[in-house]
Amino acid sequence: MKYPPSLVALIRELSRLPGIGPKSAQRLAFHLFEQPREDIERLSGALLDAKRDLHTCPVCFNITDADRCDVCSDPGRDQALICVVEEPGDVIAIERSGEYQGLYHVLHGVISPMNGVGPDKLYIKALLPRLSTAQEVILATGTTVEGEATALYLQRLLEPLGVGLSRIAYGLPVGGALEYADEVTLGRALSGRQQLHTAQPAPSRPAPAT
Amino acid sequence: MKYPPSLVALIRELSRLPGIGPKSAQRLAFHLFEQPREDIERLSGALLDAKRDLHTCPVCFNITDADRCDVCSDPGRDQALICVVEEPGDVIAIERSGEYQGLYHVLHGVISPMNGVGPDKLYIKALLPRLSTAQEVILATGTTVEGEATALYLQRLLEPLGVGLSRIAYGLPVGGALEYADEVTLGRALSGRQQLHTAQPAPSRPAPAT
Amino acid sequence: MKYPPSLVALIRELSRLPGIGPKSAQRLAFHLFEQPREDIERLSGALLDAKRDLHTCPVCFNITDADRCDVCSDPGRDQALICVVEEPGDVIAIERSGEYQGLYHVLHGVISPMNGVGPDKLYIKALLPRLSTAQEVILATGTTVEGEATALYLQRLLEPLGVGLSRIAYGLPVGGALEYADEVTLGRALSGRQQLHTAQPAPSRPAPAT
Amino acid sequence: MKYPPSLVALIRELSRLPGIGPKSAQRLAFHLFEQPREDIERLSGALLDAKRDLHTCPVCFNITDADRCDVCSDPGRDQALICVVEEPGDVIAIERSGEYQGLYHVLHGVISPMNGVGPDKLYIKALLPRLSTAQEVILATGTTVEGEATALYLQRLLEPLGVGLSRIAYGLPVGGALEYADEVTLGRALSGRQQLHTAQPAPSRPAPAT
Amino acid sequence: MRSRTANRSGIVLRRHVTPAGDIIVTLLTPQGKLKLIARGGVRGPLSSVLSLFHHVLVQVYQTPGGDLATAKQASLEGALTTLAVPERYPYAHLLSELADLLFQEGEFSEAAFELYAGGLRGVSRHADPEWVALVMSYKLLALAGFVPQTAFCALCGTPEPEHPDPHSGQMLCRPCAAQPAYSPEVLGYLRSFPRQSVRVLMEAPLSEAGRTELWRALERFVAVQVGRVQSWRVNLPQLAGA
Amino acid sequence: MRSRTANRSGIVLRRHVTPAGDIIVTLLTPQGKLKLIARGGVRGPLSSVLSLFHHVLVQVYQTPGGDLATAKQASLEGALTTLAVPERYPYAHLLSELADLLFQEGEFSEAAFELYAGGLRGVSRHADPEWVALVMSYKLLALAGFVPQTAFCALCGTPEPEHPDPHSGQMLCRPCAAQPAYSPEVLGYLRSFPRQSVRVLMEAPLSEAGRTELWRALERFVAVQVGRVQSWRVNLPQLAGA
Ligand SMILES: [Zn+2]
Ligand SMILES: [Zn+2]
Ligand SMILES: [Zn+2]
Ligand SMILES: [Zn+2]
Ligand SMILES: [Zn+2]
Ligand SMILES: [Zn+2]
Repeated sequence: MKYPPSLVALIRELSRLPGIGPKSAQRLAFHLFEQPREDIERLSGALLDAKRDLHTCPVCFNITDADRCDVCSDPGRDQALICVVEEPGDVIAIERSGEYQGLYHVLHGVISPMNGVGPDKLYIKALLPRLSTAQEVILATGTTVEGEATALYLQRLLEPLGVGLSRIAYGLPVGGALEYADEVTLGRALSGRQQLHTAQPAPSRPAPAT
Repeated sequence: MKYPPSLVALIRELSRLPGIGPKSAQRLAFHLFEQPREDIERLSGALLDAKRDLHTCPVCFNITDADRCDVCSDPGRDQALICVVEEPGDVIAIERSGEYQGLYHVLHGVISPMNGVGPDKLYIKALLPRLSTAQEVILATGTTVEGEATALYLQRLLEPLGVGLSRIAYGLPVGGALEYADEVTLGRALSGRQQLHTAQPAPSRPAPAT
Repeated sequence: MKYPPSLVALIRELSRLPGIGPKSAQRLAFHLFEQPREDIERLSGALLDAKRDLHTCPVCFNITDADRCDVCSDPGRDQALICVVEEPGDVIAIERSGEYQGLYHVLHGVISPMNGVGPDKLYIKALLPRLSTAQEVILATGTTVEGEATALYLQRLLEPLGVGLSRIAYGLPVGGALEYADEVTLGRALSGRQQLHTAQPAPSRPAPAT
Repeated sequence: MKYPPSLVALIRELSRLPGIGPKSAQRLAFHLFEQPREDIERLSGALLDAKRDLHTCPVCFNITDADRCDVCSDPGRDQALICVVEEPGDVIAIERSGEYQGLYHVLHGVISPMNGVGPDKLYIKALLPRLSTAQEVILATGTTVEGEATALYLQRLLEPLGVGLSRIAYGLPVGGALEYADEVTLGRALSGRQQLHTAQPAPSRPAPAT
Repeated sequence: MRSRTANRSGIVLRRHVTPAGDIIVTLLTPQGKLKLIARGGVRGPLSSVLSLFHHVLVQVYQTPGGDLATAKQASLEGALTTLAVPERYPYAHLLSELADLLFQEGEFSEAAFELYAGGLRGVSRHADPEWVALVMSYKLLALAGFVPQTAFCALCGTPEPEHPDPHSGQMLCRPCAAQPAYSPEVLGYLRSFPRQSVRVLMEAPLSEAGRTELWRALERFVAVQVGRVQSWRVNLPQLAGA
Repeated sequence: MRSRTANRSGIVLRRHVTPAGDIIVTLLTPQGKLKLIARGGVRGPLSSVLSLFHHVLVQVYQTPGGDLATAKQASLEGALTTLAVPERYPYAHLLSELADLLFQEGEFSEAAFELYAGGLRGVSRHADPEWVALVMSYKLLALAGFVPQTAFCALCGTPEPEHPDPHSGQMLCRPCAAQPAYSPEVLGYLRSFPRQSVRVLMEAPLSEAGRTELWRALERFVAVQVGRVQSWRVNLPQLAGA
């Protein structure tokens, strides 16, 4: 039996998506076959619209459909804080945590010589002019070897420029038991332990006027 | 931060796909954002093309882009054998096995009263006229309770019509060890054991005396 | 910190058990530490008792604590049926299925030259005298390549001796959907399909006309 | 078939062990059956020896076979630091990290009213006299709700006593990517971020003379 | 050992396979209803054990996030293999769907479990599975606290009504009614079933005509009082070969 | 998308099931040998795909810890179903064990993969599987750089030796030897096999007696030069029905 070409083409395109193997692609194609025409057209349109409308913010390289991204154009955000992350998805992850009110800078990758990615392939140069208004740069690349290497590179690069630098905390994830943590994480959770103060006084830095 | 509407729309459409949760949809959207325009257009086009071209074969209800499906229109297939399956995906699975040369009949579901699916919701009526030219109908619905109930229903329905009926074998999957098989499967693998016949003539060399 | 030697020894012994890694062994040791003395003594005693009491049945090589195993000494079992399995655990699996009333023969392994296991390492020779009273030998080794090769070897060996031979069924496990079965299994489930006979007389009520 | 009583007893005792289901217990029993007698006797002996020799250290409630545990009796450990953990296994986990040179205090549990565990069921009272020589108590209970509640209880209890208190760091485990972290952990990793200092000066506290 | 796992024994009321190959099942257990996911389960041995109507023992893992609980392992405690037979199959669906509708998660009820399990056993074995399904459906309703009012007219309150109310499934007096009165056997059944044992009810099966009246009353009453039952939409007696 | 997964295509050289139900397989791929674990695999569909001698496509996940790589998914690319037949089975083992011994992890060799795959295909299909196994074993040895010395006596260096050396599997001159000379057909084979194509070698099968000499020489040579091969310990021709 030969499969219809348009079915084969659809399965092939779907199986190019990350995390979708050939079997899932086939199941997906059959599922789409059963959906009403409007749903397929809406999905197809969403793909084209997104590709047409979205681009990176010229300031922070986050994804946006406007001149500047929503964070960069919000005067209520703390302009003195810049959080450097690897990917646009990290911005969303941090925003969802609700703990951060500053700005971002998206590198679009990590330094990885074996994949041919040096510092020049990342949006690092564009970070430098932004430092003039910043008091603290948070290095929030991942805690993988590559993320750590990228953070160390940035630390070396930015330290001489006199800006405050911090690194996202290593430690136990919430809900974790010590005996299930690996040794390296446990060691960093101990060495990075936080002093506890009685009845926290009012925070020294005024809360931003969101 | 508010996400760009076209990003939100894309994530929403992607997360409607089966097996793709909101986090995967978001990751997928960011991935698509990084791809060249042509790739997006090809995926979008494949979706529309498939929806436009594909429909069910009027004879066997398999998926096709022609008047009749590739199996139904192949005179080389054994016209006396009809294999009844639940879904179009099952046709592909059986074709991949390379063990079958007959025709198919796709029910597009199984009898499941609690989901409101009775025999009248399946393509059963259209199977009856096909029996005139068939010598054997293979009931190849799944071995779930629903698949078994559907097979039993078809058996009851087709037996008086004098056509040969068979049921796909229950047993141990290839590569299986007995101790990992569940009791029900093991019981059926034993009760359905196959007699071995000396198909090959007596071996030319005498069997070893161990 | 040095661990107490008896703790180290216990962890070492526990981690020798199959499927128990060093972390699990440690967790197990701490768990045992918290248990009352009687529980530990009961476990320790159960180990020694089992080692002292258990041996293989001289007839079928199943595990037993008696002269003959419980199956071999049960006159109610069908003496004309012998089911050949790889391991003692397979006997338990089959007994649990409740579908079998014959005798067993445990090979204690499969033929695997690359592991140095030829037919002479298995309890095959002792099977031959048992054939005089048997009408059917069921080859119920696993459906792995090794299990299949062992079954084929036994088939070649036993066929000239005129005993009935059968092989446990290959097929779909109960509860399976076709699209999740691998091709090889699906092919065998189709080629090994079972003819359906109207065992029950024609139903008293006419079949519905759907 | 009835299983030999000593086999049944062994399977029952094995299946009482945590993390070992009935199937694993059976497989374990068969495995033990195949082992030489000496191995079984060594395992059995290790169980009894461990139960006879091991008890909790009267100072820190760690497991030991001596009057005091190996940590408590080592003058090279930093006597001014006490790390409070839930279970003896946590001591081993921290020791393996190689990052800690102080003393321990093992609570043997966490506060969990729904399991009937109040502060009085834990070794908390015995911690108080130890504070006279301590400069810092590290609350290293887990980051689960129960572990956090226990840490907060201890904080409330110990703060008035004037001892320095710290909490093990929450954050990203080593090797983690931001997008896979949950929001709560990510929030704490950001709020607990560590200031980076140029070319770390010699540590203010003298390294212990291990 | 900190543990988030527990073993639960129950019958699979519902089973659904997601396109990703996860199995989602709803169990009725003596400790209440329980919804579980077996991730990737359709490709493994759980697929066989977690079949519809199987009595299973499941190792349940409660994920920290508070998401759907996960079935880690499962073993079969009992399978009623005859339930796939056309005469019995639709009634097993009906009882399971009713039980799913009537009992909520977190409601501990050994009686509900026993009644449902007994109903399935009866449907699988009894020579008259339709009658088992009728009796057990009414008994399940009663156990969940849904008993049709038979003492007074649903509209005006007149005592001892004898006519069906096609809207509510309750009963109407002659002046309020538009339909003829229930037959005496149906009237007797409706008035007595809450007080009578399953055994007594099983021993006095109704006629074909009486059952049709009872099914109709049950369908209306459940639709109005409890909720939509999909199994009704399938022509049960026709599927069962009646 | 950061990814630690890769797809690898190869043939299962070895397969071992741990008591915990994990499958450990060694694959020979064009990119070298690869050892993988499929956790809990024996209870799922991977058990069938990851069978001995199967040609499979595996999704490999490299765990951050640098532990054994994990097989996440696997699909069948080709199965040689006749390899379980007694006449062919032991030779498939022998070739697989030799390949496992001769090639190391991390050694990229498309030629090794093709030769081994061709050998398995030959053993599965050819009318004379024993001859296939002999030829392919010698070719695998040669490819891995192990060629028995035929030009000089292994002890004294005399040119053109014609006698077997029962210790090294190499060759001895008449004065050094304790055993009679190789037959001309065996001598011809041993002197020419490294230069000749598989096709040419296959077309000139040796006699029963010549094969026995060749097997013995191969066994000694491999034992001394490469390592212990378990398959020798099993009486191959007897198992194969010879
Ligand atoms: Zn921006
Ligand atoms: Zn067709
Ligand atoms: Zn016996
Ligand atoms: Zn101590
Ligand atoms: Zn009224
Ligand atoms: Zn010489």
